[in-house]
Amino acid sequence: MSVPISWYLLLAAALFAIGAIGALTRRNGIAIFLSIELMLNAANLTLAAYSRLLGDRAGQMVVFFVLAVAAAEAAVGLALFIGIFRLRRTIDVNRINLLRW
Amino acid sequence: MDALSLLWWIPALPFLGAAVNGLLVRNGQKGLVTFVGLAAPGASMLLGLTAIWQYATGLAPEPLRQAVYSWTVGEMSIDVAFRLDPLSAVMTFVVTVVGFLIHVYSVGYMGREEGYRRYFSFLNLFMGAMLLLVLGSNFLVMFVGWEGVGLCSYLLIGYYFDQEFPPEAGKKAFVVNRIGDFAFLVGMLALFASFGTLEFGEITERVLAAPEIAKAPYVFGLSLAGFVTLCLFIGAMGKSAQIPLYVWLPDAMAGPTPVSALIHAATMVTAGVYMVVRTNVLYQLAPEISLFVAGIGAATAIFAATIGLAQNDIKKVLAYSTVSQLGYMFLAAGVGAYVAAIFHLATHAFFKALLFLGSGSVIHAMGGEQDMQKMGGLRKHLPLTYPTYLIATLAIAGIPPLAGFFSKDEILAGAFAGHHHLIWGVGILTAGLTACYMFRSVYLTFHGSFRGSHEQEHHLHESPKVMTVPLVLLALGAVTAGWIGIPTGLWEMAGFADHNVLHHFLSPVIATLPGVDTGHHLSHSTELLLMLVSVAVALGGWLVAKRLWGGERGLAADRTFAERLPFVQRLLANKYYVDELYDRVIVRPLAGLARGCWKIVDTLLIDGALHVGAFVTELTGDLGRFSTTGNIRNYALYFFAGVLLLFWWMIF
Amino acid sequence: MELLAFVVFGLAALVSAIVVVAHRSPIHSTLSLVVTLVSTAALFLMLGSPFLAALQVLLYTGAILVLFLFVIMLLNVQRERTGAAARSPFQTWSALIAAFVLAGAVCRLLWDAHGEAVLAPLTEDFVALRNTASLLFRDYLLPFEMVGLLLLVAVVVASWVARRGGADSEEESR
Amino acid sequence: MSTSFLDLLLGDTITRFVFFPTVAGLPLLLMRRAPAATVKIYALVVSLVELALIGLFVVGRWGSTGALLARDAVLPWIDLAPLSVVYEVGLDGISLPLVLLTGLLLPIVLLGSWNGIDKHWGGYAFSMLLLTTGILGALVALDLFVFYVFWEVMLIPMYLIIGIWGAERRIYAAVKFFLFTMAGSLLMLIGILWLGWTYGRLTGVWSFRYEDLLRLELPIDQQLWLFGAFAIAFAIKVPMFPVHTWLPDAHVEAPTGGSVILAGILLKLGTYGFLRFALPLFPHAADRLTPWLLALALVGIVYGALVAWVQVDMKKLVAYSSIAHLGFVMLGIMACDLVAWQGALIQMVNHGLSTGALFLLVGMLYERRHTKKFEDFGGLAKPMPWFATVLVFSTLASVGLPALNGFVGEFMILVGTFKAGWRWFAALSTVGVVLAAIYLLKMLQQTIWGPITREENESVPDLGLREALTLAPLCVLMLWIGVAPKPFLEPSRPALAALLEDYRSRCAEPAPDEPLLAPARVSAGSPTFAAGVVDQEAGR
Amino acid sequence: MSPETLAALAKMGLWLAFLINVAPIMLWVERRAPAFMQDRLGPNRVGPLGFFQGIADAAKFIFKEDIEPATADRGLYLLAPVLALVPCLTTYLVIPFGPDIEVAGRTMASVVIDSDSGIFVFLALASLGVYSLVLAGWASNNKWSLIGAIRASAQMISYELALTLAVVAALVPAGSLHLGRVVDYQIGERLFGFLPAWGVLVQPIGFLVFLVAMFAETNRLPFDLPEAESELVAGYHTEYGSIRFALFFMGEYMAMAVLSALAATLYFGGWSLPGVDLMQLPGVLPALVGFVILTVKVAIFMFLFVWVRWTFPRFRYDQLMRLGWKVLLPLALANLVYVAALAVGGKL
Repeated sequence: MSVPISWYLLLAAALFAIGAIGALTRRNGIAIFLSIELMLNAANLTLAAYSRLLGDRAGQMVVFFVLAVAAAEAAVGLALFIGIFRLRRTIDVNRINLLRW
Repeated sequence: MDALSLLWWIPALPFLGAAVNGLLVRNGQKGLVTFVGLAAPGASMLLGLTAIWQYATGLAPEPLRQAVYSWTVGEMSIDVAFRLDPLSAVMTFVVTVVGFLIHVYSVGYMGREEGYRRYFSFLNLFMGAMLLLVLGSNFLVMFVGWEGVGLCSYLLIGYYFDQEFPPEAGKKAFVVNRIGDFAFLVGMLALFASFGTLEFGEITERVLAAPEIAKAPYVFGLSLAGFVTLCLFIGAMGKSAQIPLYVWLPDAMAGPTPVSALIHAATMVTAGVYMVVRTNVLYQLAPEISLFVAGIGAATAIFAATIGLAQNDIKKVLAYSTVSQLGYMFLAAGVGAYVAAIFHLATHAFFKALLFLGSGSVIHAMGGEQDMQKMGGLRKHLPLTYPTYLIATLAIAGIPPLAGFFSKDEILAGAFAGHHHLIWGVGILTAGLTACYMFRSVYLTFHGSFRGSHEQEHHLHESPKVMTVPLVLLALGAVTAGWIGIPTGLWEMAGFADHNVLHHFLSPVIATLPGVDTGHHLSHSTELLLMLVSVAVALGGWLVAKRLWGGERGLAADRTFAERLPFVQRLLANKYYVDELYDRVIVRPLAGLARGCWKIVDTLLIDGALHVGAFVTELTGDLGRFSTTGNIRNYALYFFAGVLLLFWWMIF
Repeated sequence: MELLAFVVFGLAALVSAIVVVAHRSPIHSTLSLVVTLVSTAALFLMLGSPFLAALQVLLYTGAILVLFLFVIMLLNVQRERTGAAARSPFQTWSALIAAFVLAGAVCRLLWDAHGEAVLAPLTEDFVALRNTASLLFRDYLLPFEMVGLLLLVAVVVASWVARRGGADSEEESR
Repeated sequence: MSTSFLDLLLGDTITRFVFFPTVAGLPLLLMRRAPAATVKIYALVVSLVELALIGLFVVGRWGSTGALLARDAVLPWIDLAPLSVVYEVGLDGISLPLVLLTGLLLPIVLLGSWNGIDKHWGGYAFSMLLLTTGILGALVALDLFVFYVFWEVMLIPMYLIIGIWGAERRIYAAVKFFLFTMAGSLLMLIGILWLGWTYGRLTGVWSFRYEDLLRLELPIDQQLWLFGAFAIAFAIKVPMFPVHTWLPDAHVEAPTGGSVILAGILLKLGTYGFLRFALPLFPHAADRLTPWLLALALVGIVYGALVAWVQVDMKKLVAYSSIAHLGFVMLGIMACDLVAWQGALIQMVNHGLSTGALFLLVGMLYERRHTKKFEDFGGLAKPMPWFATVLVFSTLASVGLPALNGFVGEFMILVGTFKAGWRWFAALSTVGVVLAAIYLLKMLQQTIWGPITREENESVPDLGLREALTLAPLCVLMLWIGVAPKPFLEPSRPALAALLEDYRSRCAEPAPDEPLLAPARVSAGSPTFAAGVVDQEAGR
Repeated sequence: MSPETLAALAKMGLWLAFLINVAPIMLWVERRAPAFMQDRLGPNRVGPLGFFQGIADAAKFIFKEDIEPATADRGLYLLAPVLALVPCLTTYLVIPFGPDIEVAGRTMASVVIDSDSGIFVFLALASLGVYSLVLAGWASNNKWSLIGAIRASAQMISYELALTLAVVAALVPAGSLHLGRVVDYQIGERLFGFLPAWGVLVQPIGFLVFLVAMFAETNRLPFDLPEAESELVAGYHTEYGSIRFALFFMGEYMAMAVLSALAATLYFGGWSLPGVDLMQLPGVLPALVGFVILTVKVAIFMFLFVWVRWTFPRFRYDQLMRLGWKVLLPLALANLVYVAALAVGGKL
């Protein structure tokens, strides 16, 4: 039995919302990062699903690029966390408010 | 030698001398300095005398105008031009002769000064500027000279710049003069705007051709002539130290004494008189202003004379005497006796210069002491200075047949003839006062016994030749200068042809306007009576002085006066507190206003508004700053909220 | 069969996603994310994109998340503290509400748009790796190269930012 | 054959001397390790070459044509239909004196900064050279867009000069300067764009060319707004009364060279702007607002003088005196009389010379004593006779003593103003003459006269050879202009006369209700750049 | 069950039978070979030449007491050894072991997953191998373990790049991600007309990079930093014992075997031998013979592993990283460029 396309999309939306909640509520920088990855992933899923629905592989291409960008982002982001950790001995975002007014 | 085509060299030579001394010669080369410093005005004097001779003997067209070059272009085309006519000839004569003599005197007087070179440079510069003033063919050149002499006055008053007071006095002189200059400038503007030219000749011609233009109402209910003459007279007030702008002149005595003689007695201060006479055609068209001039002159004359009575500084006495005499000249010009004004100017130049140089000699002998209270009995020590000083005193007091008598008498006659009896009265009173305070100075200085320290007494000595020779020459002038203007009445009464040389010589420059009453027609008997009255008053003044200060009396009269009328004495000694008045009424409020402008308008209002603006900006930023919690999660929330809004907007 | 697979992987993805967000230990979160990603990879496979599926596992789980783990262990990140001071109820609740609103709105929209629509069967053409490859290296060559450049830059930047010692970091630490 | 910018840059053109300083100054930025003397000499040589370039260019064309001296070939710059901006520069009698003054002051400023600037000399010199390009460009621009660009180019180097090489509160002063000027120039930019747009609406093609925009006949309300925008921009630069407060701060904090250029030339751009742009472009508005601007000028004269009087800082005194002097210039410009305009133009130059000299002297004193406060001076004429001489000389020129340059300008301005019917303004502004004497003599009084009150002042060294060389040309010019101003007045007369004639004739006609495009008038369409003058092609 | 499923199960069975035995055999080899090298006996009591020593050890592992550290993260602690087996028990699925064969009238590939993205899948699954190490190290809550885990993750990610790039280069001549095609290419082509077009001959540099990266990926000496006994006791598996340790042990050897199989496939003609045409054989024989050939090649690699282990000393950590990033990666890239140039130039 085939699965309706909207199920994929709804699943993606749910994942996105979960990711969003995580990104907004977690204090651990890396956890926030993970949540963002989750959101990206949800978006990827949506793209793949529409790609499938429309029979157009352009969506897959976008997913590919999202993955690549995610890799870059992870590299830079984690490097930043290492740097911040060296500086502040924590990556709790509540306590690395370096740009606080 | 055709001196007339070399006219412009007359002012140029002293300028050259000033430049050479100022820029090329070094401090140590005293001989060279002396040579240049004397050669320049000397050559200028020779040139000037030659030119005057050639002019007076009719070798030149009259009046002579020599344009050197064009100063500006276009609508306002003004030439740098010189003019030789009777008036400027008289002035040139006075300036060059008296000036040269004072230069010579200075060699002795200033011989040991450190700033010898500077002094001569400035003095030459002054000569140049003064000659520019008197020889200028238009108001612009005259104004250049006018300001130039002001500058030299400033520099020379402040010659002893390393002391506190002299530069201060120089500044005061310059600033007060500037106040007058401002009016002068406005007058010039009005003239130029109305006539399109600043040439004396052209203006006179046009006014004579169409007096109604000058009489037309201009501003403040004044006619054009009225406005212009008022402005010019205010200028003259500044330069010639008339009430209310006379305050700088007594202070100007801070300069070296020859400077006082040359600038603040003989020449520069008379520039105002010269200008009034120069523009007599306009004054004649503005009788109300003329009367004003006469009134100011009379008031200044008596006012200064009263102050002079109570001064103890010998130079101060002479300074107030100068103010007083200048008042006399304006009195003359105001009542229409222009020739008398110039006459008095010329004679005054000689005897006042002589007085100053004499006092300089005294000061020289006293080692710099100027206080008459410390002098006395000097005639023994200064055998040449005393007689010359006495001659000058007699001259200024109006004792015939010395110079002052004739000129002063002509002024008083003019006032009386113009039915200005009150002014005549003031004049005659002033004459008495003049004789009184001048003889007071003579008695206090030369008579009685010496009141100074022993050291001073020990050093008392007559001045060197280089100083005394000019004194003698000037004394000669003080005696004889009046003879060129022996009144027509006297000649006639004596049955001679009218040999009032000056009168005839100057008459071309005194405009005769139709409908303006210039009739100074006194009967010979009245004239004689007036003469006798004035001589009597002068002698009276002398006698009073002799009674009070003569012989060994010394300062007793002053002390008595101070005890009897302490208030009046203080008032006179403090010059009626005018300086203090000006300070309180004008200077301080103005400074307060300035400070207010700075601190309140600039700093508080304008910058304050600016800073308020900046503060509001900063405050906004400060408030907005709190949104940057530095907490990434908050930013994420804002971001997310934004996404939601965007989402909302896109969908609905 | 497909439905079963979807339910299995979808549920796995959801549950693990919740664990990612909810678990206090970053290690567990990361590992849960591995599960989510692998499940998603499976869903990619079902959506006819083995390429993406493989890439997802290779890149995400094989590289990125290992990097995460590496960093977590390197920094020895502990469980989040739970103290009153650390809590920010406003942030939490508004996040929750916003997320739910968003999810609800999106779900509603998607459902309205597609409903029970069923997909056309997969074609060989769509799945073929060769076609994907030609698309990537022909039509999307420029973006591909740009991404390559981006990664290079990212590597350089990352190594610069995380390097030990430098003059700048000393400055910052002051 | 079309001319390229490079052709202009290399040929015997205006463009060459406009851009030469910046191009030649670029190596200065690279000479960071070079010995200081090398850098200084190089910069000085560049400035002298620049002076020679300007001189040769002007001498080659002196009097050859009536109103216009030269104009470079017009180059298209931004060509995005319907927008069209051209690069067009020309030199005429109005800009000529200021161009020459700029060329003259540049080497003087560099020489005057020889020891006073103790850090990044190369950068300082480059800023000066870049500033020169901006100034010259703004002076010769014949396209309003180009003008605006150069106008802004002036801003940044000056900002840096104050902000980097200034005194203690330099940042405050630099920011104040920047904000004031920027605020004004943005208004002007809007005005320029509006003009270009209006022109585009009437013809279909936007244009910012001066000649084109002069043909615009705008309704009075638009004119008032636009004139306001331009006038505020220029008034800030001048600076006129209520917007002047940046100037004292900028001057006090700026290094000597910065002050000299700022007072000497930068301020003149404001008055130049009035004369060149604000009045000819919006004659009716200018005519209507004349009394107000005259009043502001008058207030500036008196106010600047009064405030200068009570200053305790020598440099601030000179700065406030600038406000008063520029007030005279504004008075002359707004009087709209040929004599007044000539006077205003020569007064701009005069002020550049005398105030430039004063700032240099203050700077020299500051180098020796590290203070500018009056209370620290007094009696300096004794140890420094030459310094005192030059100071007195410059001060007198500034006071407006006849036979020195200041008088010429003031007198002509006053005569023109009086003649044009603004008697009261002229009469009252002479108060400024009196006050000038008061505050400037106060300055002399407190610095060089009187007894020496501080021990340090006993042995202050007198002017050195370099300093004398810096001041000598200024003094010579001050005297020359004062004694014989005619050669300095002559070149600008035809240009000013044409401008005035055009202005008057346009004022005589009522303003239209709708924007109109007047036909290009032979003499009036571009008053100063009269037809019949052949473009000076890039020399090839 | 469908025939496809049956066939797949059969093929997986074949592989599993091989892989299960790798560990005990290697246990023996790892003892006998060094003993031989060091001129001593080694284990020789259990069975002929001590051959059953491996089985004995296995039994010992199974029956030993299962110890858990009290502070361990229990779930992960238990999960880690299991994960160790996941990559090696999945990656073999895409390695071909013989030519296509005909069974019951159907053509069947001698590979479990006959996919276009074969190597892709291999790499994807192999990349998961690091998790077991990392989790083991973390979950043990022991600093030696943790450091080992950190080292493992960094090391494996670093060398995965070089490995992948070498693999990509190796795929270029065949122009396919399907490993079967790669083998086909090596059989079908000849270099200079007589040499088999084995990868090792076409791109020796690539092979070298692959070989080194393979050692690093499997944490074998000289790259066994994660378990460096002289520094970290036993690295990530310090806290593991009995069957759990055995699982790590097995996983390591299986990974070695699978990677060796991949190396053989990419660079040494896979299941083929030059001059031997397996297609001549009937039935399923080509696949079986091919499997044997592959096994032999794997065995040679395995011996190489042992050989190297006892020959080279351990790298220092910074040397390891430098080697990976500054030597291998550029080499791999250069190799890729070189191969790509060959391909573009039509020389392949």
